[in-house]
Amino acid sequence: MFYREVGQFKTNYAADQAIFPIRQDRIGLALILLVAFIVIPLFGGEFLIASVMIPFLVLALAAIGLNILVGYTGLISLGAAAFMGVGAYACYKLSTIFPEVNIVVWIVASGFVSAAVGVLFGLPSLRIKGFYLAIATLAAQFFLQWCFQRVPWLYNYNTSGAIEVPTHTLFGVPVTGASATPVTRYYVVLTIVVGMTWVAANLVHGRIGRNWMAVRDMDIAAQLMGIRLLPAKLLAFAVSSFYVGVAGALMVFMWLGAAEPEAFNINQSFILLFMVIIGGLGSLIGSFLGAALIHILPIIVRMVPDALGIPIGAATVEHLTFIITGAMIIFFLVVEPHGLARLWAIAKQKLRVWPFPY
Amino acid sequence: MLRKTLFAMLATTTLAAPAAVRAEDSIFVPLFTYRTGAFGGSGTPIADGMHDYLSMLNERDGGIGGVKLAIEECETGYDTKKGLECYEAVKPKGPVVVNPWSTGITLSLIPKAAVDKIPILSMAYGLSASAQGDTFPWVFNPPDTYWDGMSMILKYIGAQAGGLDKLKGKKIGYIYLDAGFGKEPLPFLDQLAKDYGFETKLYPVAAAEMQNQSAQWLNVRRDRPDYMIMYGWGALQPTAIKEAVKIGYPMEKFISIWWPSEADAKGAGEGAVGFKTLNWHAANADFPVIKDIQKLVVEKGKSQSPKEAVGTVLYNRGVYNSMLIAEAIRNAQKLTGKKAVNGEDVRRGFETMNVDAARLKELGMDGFTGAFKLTCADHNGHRPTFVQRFDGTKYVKVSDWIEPMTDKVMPLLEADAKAYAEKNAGWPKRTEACDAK
Amino acid sequence: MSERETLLSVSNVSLSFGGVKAISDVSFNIAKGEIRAIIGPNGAGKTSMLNVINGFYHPQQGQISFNGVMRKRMKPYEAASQGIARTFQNVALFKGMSTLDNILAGRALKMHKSFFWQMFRYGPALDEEIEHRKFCEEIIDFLEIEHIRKAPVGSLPYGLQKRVELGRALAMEPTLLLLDEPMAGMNLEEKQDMSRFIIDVNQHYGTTVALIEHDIGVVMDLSDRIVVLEYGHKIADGTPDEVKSDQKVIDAYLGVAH
Amino acid sequence: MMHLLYQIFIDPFVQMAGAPDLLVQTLWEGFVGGMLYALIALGFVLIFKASGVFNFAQGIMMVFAALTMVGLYEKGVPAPLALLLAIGVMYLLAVAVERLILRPLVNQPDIMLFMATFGLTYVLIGVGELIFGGSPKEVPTAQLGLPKGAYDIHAFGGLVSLQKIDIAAALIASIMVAALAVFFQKTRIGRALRAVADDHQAALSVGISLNQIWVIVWFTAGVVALATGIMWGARSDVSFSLQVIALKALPVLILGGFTSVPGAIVGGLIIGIGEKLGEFYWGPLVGGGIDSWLAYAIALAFLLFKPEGLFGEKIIERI
Repeated sequence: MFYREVGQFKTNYAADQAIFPIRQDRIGLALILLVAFIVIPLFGGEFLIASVMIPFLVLALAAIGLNILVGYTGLISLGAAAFMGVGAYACYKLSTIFPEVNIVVWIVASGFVSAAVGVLFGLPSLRIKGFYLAIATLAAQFFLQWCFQRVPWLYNYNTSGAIEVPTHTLFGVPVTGASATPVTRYYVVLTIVVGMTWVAANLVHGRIGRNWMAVRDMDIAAQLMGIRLLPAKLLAFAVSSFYVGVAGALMVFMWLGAAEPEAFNINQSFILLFMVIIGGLGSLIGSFLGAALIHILPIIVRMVPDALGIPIGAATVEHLTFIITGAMIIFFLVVEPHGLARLWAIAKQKLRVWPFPY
Repeated sequence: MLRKTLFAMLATTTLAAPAAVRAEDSIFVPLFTYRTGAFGGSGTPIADGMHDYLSMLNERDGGIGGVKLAIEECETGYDTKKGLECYEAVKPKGPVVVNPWSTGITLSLIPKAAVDKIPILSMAYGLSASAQGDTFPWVFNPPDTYWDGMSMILKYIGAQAGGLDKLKGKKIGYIYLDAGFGKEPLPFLDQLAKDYGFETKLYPVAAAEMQNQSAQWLNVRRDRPDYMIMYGWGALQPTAIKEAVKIGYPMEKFISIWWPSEADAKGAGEGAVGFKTLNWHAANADFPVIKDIQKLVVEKGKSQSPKEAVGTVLYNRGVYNSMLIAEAIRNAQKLTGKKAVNGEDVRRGFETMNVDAARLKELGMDGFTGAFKLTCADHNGHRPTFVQRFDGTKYVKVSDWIEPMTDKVMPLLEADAKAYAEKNAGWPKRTEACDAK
Repeated sequence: MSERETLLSVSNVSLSFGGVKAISDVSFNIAKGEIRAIIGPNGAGKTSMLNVINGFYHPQQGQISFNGVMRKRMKPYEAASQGIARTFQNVALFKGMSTLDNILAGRALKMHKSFFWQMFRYGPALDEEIEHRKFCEEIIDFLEIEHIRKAPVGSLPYGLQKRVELGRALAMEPTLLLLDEPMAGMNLEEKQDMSRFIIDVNQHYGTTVALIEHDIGVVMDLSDRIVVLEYGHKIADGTPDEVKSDQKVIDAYLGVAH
Repeated sequence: MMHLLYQIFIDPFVQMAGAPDLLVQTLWEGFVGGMLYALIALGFVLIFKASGVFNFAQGIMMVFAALTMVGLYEKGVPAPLALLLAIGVMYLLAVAVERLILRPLVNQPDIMLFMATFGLTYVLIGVGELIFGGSPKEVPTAQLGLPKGAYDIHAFGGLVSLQKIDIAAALIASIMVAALAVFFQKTRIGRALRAVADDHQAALSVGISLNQIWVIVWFTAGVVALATGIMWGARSDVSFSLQVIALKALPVLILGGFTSVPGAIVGGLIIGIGEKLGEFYWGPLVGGGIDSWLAYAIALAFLLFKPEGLFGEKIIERI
């Protein structure tokens, strides 16, 4: 009824090669952006913006990065959090060495450092395949975390051993540090995330994305199409680490405000992998859905007893959150093994033919 | 459409979260706790102690100054991200103080405190430099910093060896959690090593390897340090004690900062007898205040704590922490004449805190801990501590009160506070007035 | 046929895995513009031969020259860039992608616009994308698969998958097209369609075709020349008529013991 | 520069020769640690062989099993009975996993099953903490009949101290491995298991119930997990942070190949001994604490030379 492409004729390939060829999708996207850019900052409470939306966007960006590697190129990674750390530490170093340069520039630039480290740890991927590759990323995870702990230069010899975020301004408005309002930080995060998502969408829908997916689906055939495996995989490592690194810089500068190396531990890596798989491998929208489910579901679970006035201890709620999150993961896998993105696609398909069942 | 439901979900969270209205007839005290996660073992008794003391005040006195305390626990799991979420969740309810109970969370909150006007109490943890009230008017970390702790351990070792000058040529081993907390004393230790001519041996333990320390202790066996100092947390501590027993390290020469509990030492059995830690409060239940808690809270089933845990080291640590909160609130009421005080008032309450012997007696804490006083400049107190020795079931005080080497600690604190303000460009100058009496 | 120029020649190639000999001392050539068939019983080394030709396996002995260039070892993507394309015995499509994307993936070597433009899908990158889409649409028209253009290939019936795979190979505009059992598992009608496509490709685009096929009838009708392998050895080489009357071939196919 | 090279390439060996008792002690510690890693990996291999599941939950199963046993003991159940009950709980867990995870997800790609075991990990953490609390628990070693104390051997120019509990751990690990080998080779169920490992379809066609096999395999892995948890718990404590150590089984597995029982043992020993030697002799050069990543680096180095693991089957790519 509302979601129907009948009557939308494409008269040229340009229109049909667009990323959103269907009009309703474009309208939906515009609506979402409208809500994200205007409605939420206007009407959202501080908790929604600071503790729900900013973390959600940051995690979604990291999930997109990881999805490029795991979902689009089929290379498993258990070390994503360490690359978030590389981004965060790079941004910290760059912004203290050159404090006069705008912080947003450094946040984005820190992605390049992360990309370089990603390529380095991606090199074994030529020889090592499948789950075996997980070991290279695990080595990265533990080694990099050790470096954050052990190389005092990285944290500017702070006695606390942590990196702390001073106030930086953008056009005179503080964007980091405690005096930056959540709304300002939200706008910076949102703008970067939307921009980078757009770029990711362009990449995966074009030649580069097709090459990655070809490597993922059938690497032998891809080689015989003239796709060189190592450059394709390394490019995936680089782009993926870039995204994850920027997400890491955003996490520390826009969300946490200070970070110890523990913020980039193995659990964080696993959680990112959750998001990607639950959301849907090889789907950008899935990365958002996965981040939403994994980050927001526990928040809601924690609020339910409070809202219903049931007196439960904070720890019990936490235990229940673990159980429910775990059960939901299994439940979603059983219901739709291809992730939330596939559920979304099925829902769209149903809408397209509604009210008829087929 | 899933996207829409998502936003519907988000909308509900906004509505549900900040019940921004604060009742005028109560004072909101959130307690950040961690009963879960890798450090849950240490976190649980602390959480119980904090909670039970405040509940006891509600039961016995009807709160503080006639105003009930609204106590709310928020579970952080010792995770910075969850801690920040807790902070954002409690902020709209007007907390008068937050206790992050994690160095990571504390570091994230320090810059926010001045902006949100919520004082931070990080009792003997967090950022040592925050003891400097001139730089950090909103942060309080009594009664000692980790540097104070290190200086007192060394003083004790010196006394054992027959004077600090006898440390010359000795080897002192330092086993620590390879995180900010464990690394913080390193520059101080270096300096002391230079001053007194002893040699240090470092044994870092990564958080992920807490229960896998045999390599570190093999190194200890090789290096044969004359004394061992430990800055550990969670499962690091019992494992270290067991490994020390295993290699036959003389327990009497193994001294820890104030975090190990009875349970940490018990696991190693007889071998752990002689293990020592610093402490600044009693580790038993023989005080009126603890009796009140037992009578009014624990025995009425209003506590999550097992009965036998009341009076243990970490439980009492929690009680001490809550006593600080309560005293700050009471001071704030006195200063402002208001009943329902807010964060700004409580900050002033902390700065004017003066718990002398008489006050301790009133509190039912006579002999529980030493008198102390905070000022606008000194948010720590740098109080003396004593050494307690594990006798197989409990800790027994074995030394007199040991004063920290304030002369050596203060310059470092000052320099560090200055460095913090410099590195965090635009760090606000103190504008808060001082209520010095 | 002999007046035609040789496109590829295989000389004295031997290949073994561990101790097992897959190909022993085989030589033959493929002339420009012909349809060349490789036949033989199961396990005769036919697929291994194709793998050697496009660089996926490296023979222990022997040489291969393509377009007059000798080579001993080369990487599969180098073979691809020299103009060798192929299809696979067990369809090796990119299962997670649509028909159109699979065929576009075949254009990988022809698309060069930089990462920078790709990021914004603008300017040269977009022009390129549309230009190649046009090219792929021609292939789609040619193979009569317009209706499944946007369908994920994993869900297509086998016969169509084979066709898409052919399309993907054609997208490379190959000089030499290797087809590994293009008609396996097809019904008569599908086989006829596929044969028609192969002949059309050969005649319209002038593409040289080398194919492996079990259906002797189809092979005899399609091909200009045939190589017969058995247990890794070449036992016959010639026109369909010559091969048909060769005693060794008859023995091999009827299973007469040597 | 020369000094650095000396410190890396010569000094450690001088130390080894200079104090052979410490070397032997280090090797022993590595051996015991390696055995325990191998046991964790073994539980994993069992499951991977029979159901093709990359069981991420093996680590938490170890914690959960040991926690159940110790938790029951603390609640007043006699230790041997608590042990039996814990075994019973692992059986129930195996049945639940088969019903709720494996059956509905059969024939899904490996990564989905891998993810499902992530979900299982979360559920087990939540349930475990909810019932038994988050505090570390002590293993009642005496009540379980495990020995205490140490044998001090004066040899190698010094003292080598072998903890009895470590000897017991090594013995129990060897017995379990031997028992599993007999189980696989000699019993009907064992043969069925191998059949399933080789080919699901073939196993089905000769009338072996996959569901039953899965339950047995998960149960066996659960028992192995229980043993590992108790042994490791006796060395430190049973707590949730043990789960992180279980990650060390990953390099072991990767080194040994996912499907090889001897691979798990050899891999475990290489990793265990390698990381102890590395930390003890080379760690001090960079300030120590390198055992957090050394195991992964060792496995990575091996993999670069043998990409399919030491005992994995050589992959011949076909098209």
